[in-house]
Amino acid sequence: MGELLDALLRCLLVLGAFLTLPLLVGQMEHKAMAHMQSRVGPMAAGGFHGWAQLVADGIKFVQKESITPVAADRRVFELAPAVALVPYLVAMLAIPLGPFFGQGNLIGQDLDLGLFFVLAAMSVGVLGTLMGGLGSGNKYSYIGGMRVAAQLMSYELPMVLAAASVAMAAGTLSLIGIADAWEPWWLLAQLPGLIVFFVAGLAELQRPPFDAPLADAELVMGPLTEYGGMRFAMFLLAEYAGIVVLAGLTTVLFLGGWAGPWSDHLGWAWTLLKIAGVSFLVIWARVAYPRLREDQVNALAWKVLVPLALAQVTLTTVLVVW
Amino acid sequence: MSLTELVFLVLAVVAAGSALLSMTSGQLVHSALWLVVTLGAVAGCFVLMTAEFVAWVQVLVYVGSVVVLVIFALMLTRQTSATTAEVTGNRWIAAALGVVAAIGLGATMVAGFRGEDIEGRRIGTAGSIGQALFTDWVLPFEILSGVLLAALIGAIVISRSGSDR
Amino acid sequence: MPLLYPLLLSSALFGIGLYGVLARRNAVLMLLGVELMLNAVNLNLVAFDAWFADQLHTGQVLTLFTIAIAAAEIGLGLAIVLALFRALRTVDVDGVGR
Amino acid sequence: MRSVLRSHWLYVALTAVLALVAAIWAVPHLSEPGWFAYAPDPTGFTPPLPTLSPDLFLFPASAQIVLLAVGVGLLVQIYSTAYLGHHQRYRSYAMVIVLFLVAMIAVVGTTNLWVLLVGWEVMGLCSYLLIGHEWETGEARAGAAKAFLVTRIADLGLVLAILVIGETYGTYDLLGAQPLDGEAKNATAIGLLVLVAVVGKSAQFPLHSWLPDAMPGPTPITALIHAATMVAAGVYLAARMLPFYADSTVALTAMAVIAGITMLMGALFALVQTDLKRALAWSTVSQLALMFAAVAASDPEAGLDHLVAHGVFKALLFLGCGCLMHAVGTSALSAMGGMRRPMPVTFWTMTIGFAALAGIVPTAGFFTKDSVLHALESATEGDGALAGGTAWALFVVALITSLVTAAYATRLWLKTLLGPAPGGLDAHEAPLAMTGPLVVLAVATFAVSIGQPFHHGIGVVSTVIAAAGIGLVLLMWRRGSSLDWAPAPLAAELGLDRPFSRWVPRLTGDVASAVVDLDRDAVDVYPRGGAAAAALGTRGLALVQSRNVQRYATVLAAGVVVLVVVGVVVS
Repeated sequence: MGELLDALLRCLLVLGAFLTLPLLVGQMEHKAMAHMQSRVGPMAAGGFHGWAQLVADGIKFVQKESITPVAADRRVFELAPAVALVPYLVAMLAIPLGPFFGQGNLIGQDLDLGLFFVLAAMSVGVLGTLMGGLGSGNKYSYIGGMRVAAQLMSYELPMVLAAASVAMAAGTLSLIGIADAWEPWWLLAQLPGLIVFFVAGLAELQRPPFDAPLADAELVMGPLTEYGGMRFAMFLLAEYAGIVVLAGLTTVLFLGGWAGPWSDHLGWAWTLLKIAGVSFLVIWARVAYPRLREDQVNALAWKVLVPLALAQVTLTTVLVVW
Repeated sequence: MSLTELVFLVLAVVAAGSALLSMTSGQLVHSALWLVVTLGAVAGCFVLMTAEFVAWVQVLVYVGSVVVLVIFALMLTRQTSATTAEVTGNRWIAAALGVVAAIGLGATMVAGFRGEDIEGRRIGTAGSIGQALFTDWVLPFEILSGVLLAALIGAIVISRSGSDR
Repeated sequence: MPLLYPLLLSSALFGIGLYGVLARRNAVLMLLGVELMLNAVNLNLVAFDAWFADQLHTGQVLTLFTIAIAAAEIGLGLAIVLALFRALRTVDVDGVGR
Repeated sequence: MRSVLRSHWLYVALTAVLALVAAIWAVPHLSEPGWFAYAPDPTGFTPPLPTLSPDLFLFPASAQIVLLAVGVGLLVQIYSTAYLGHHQRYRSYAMVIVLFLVAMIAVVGTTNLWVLLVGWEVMGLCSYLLIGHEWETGEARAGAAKAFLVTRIADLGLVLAILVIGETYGTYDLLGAQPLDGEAKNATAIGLLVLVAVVGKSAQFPLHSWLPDAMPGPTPITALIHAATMVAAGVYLAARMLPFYADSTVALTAMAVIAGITMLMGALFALVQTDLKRALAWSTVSQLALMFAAVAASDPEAGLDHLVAHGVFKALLFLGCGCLMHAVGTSALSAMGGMRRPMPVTFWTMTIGFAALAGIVPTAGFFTKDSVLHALESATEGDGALAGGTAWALFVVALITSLVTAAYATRLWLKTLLGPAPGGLDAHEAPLAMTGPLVVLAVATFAVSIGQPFHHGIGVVSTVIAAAGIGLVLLMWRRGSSLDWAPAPLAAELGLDRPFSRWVPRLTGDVASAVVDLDRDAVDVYPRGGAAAAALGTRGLALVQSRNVQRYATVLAAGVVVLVVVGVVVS
């Protein structure tokens, strides 16, 4: 009975994190972007610096009518947001937050193959955007969908390779194991892997500057063109959840997770802090860099990231064997 | 009937049904998406059969790469005139052959392995699989890398020769 | 769990995949049929691996090999299909013959 | 170099060299004793296979013939420079004459039967080429083809004769195959085959009709080939081969019958012709038959003597005819007459020629015909292979032929050289290159008679007969007859040409169309059926080869299923 309760509690906790963390990231994006662009951003909703802006947005989305275009492939169209969202929820299950006041590791489910699990879940998640592009019955969406597919195929490889490098160094695929095995000098040894992983993750999430598939100026949001209301909100949520998952993975794999002072008790806080920092980097990248052209996207993947990742794997191999 | 068996049967029905839908669906994209369901269900079966590592590899490679690749190919080769049927004229022969093959194989299996049970004594973890892979199976592994390289070069050559024209 | 369950599922998948390979007009769908058949084989391998519980994990390792080869096969196959499409503007298998 | 090649005299010189060599070789043999006077070498090596070594051997008679051939050939070559020098294909014409002479020498001089056959065939080829020299006219083409085809029948006889001789005597050498002590073997077979050969070559009944039809050839060629040499080669062969079949009554009787029929028929046809060349051609046929009569009477020497004499005066007549044609432009009798004044040389030489043809003392024609008649008269005693009755009949026919010969010779003489000249005719003498040979031949007509035997009784009889013939015609001429009599059957040459001109072509055509039909409807069934079967099979295979991968895969899968089922059932 205690076990079942434990599992239920963990699930609830993950669900709570899933519902709150992306909102926090979204709010941070609003405010950070605004200040970077010398404006104040949302101020009205909720009073203090517009803290309830995203809640208000959510209420607005819920109120909106969900429209399905006539030309759309109805089932695919309607299923796409869920396919985009759910895998990140599942992925979050396996991402550890670290020791919680000496009460053991705060994690949904510790898996022997945690890294694989998360990567697999993320790779399923991108299918959602693809389905949106295919099912909308809109040529902008179609082109956007094709760009998504090309981008996913290109960036999956360097991302997995970079993750594999860390797994090799740690000698395990368990995320907790990797974070435990982390040592500070990995920051230097795994730096190329860190960069590759982060950049490839950005591309997988189609975050700027890799948002050529969405490209609101030319493709009118690409696969998301026809979506409105709650379904669009789910896509948005999936995007921010994706940022959280990416930031969490980056933290656990490359930044030592809960490594820090008093980590036995405050490990979870360290992890959250690092996740916030990485998320801020993601937002910063959006503001700082212009959108890459489609050919630049693929060139970056195949000509820079893949060789870099392979070099990282080689280096790690040498280090591990030595 | 244990919980594992029940889940397995459900997954099996899902896998077979979605496979059938995938192969008979009139819309190409639906076929690919039904295939995703089939592959996912098969991955679930793998998990139930103590092959966790294989399961996640299946999801990662098939769902993450192969299906995306297939969908990409489908999008690239979308035909403007959809006048032709999606199945050929010999569909009934094909169906008969498929049924015969399935029944024949099934009958063979039933004849040969009735009453056997999977006990799940050895879990296929990353460690055990890796141990096997890089000790006893290292030579096939290396050969496979050669095969993959050949396939990679072949795919590049075929694509290039097409685009040069 | 009875060994027959995965084996029968594998038979069914193989039959369905065979039908797809033989009956689908679109070359990409033919490749999907092949993938389905390969998956049937994988299912068998994994099932027998679990049944034998042998030290080498023969079935699971072979399954990994199969998956790798399947990925190579689909990559090459799609390259051919795309070349075909570029040349003939069709991926109908029986349209190619005409 | 081109101008030299173009020069007519180059070919004359070539022929002269050939003639000189032949003469140096042949003249010493003239005085050698005997006819076939040689001893076969019993130890002689006989090769198992036919050889083509030209073992040359001459005896007096063949030496005569060689000299006749090269002499007439040289004269014809000279004559042709004027007569045909303008012709654009003169070069090939002249070279063919040279080739012909070489072949003739080969036939006469060799003892190897296969070399003889080759020479014989080459002569036939030359004859074909020269008859068809004016191949622009259909007449020449038809005549050439006819001559070629008819003489091929004869050649078949010769080939078979050679094979029979080779099989019988174990050698293909004339000397080695000479029957010893008169023990001739297979005499009748050899004799009849040789008869076939010479009948075709020498235009005897029933293969006679090609010779008159060969007249479209250039007149000098007619003189050379179709009067003096080639057709004479048939007589020569018959005489040369006589030892092989001298014992065969059948062969000799057949030859006698053919000779009898031919000589009278040829003379009668010659009597009614309205064309000088054609008349002379029939005359040749008749005279050749006379020579065969001598051979049949087992006196080949007389036949060959007459051959030489006839060669000389008939060449003279034909060349003279050429001069007349040169003057009048045609060989029709109606266009000629009154030639004495405008063409004196031609007139006098041709008169000598006609006299020789009619058999008047002292021309060579008289003496040699005298010898032939003597031989026939001797044969009537019946001590040879020829039966006495047959010899009698032949003798009588020969006498009648003499009468008719004298008559037609006179007629031709009167019609062509005397009589009124047709209006508008501006005849003039031929150039020296043409009249020269005439004079030489006219002299030779007398010269050949030197040393010829003379038989009193027969000589008187034949002179009387000839005089009767001449007188008869002269009488009618005096009475104002135009001498143009032509009973219908004779004018139509008894329709003897019909088998060749009508039946054979029609039969050949019918057979050919039958063969074509057979080939198309019966033989072609197999290839066509094969093709249809292959097409059917191909179509079936094409169904399988649908270029549809899935159909292949389906067949493959079905095959696997069948194999598995069979395997299960069997096991």
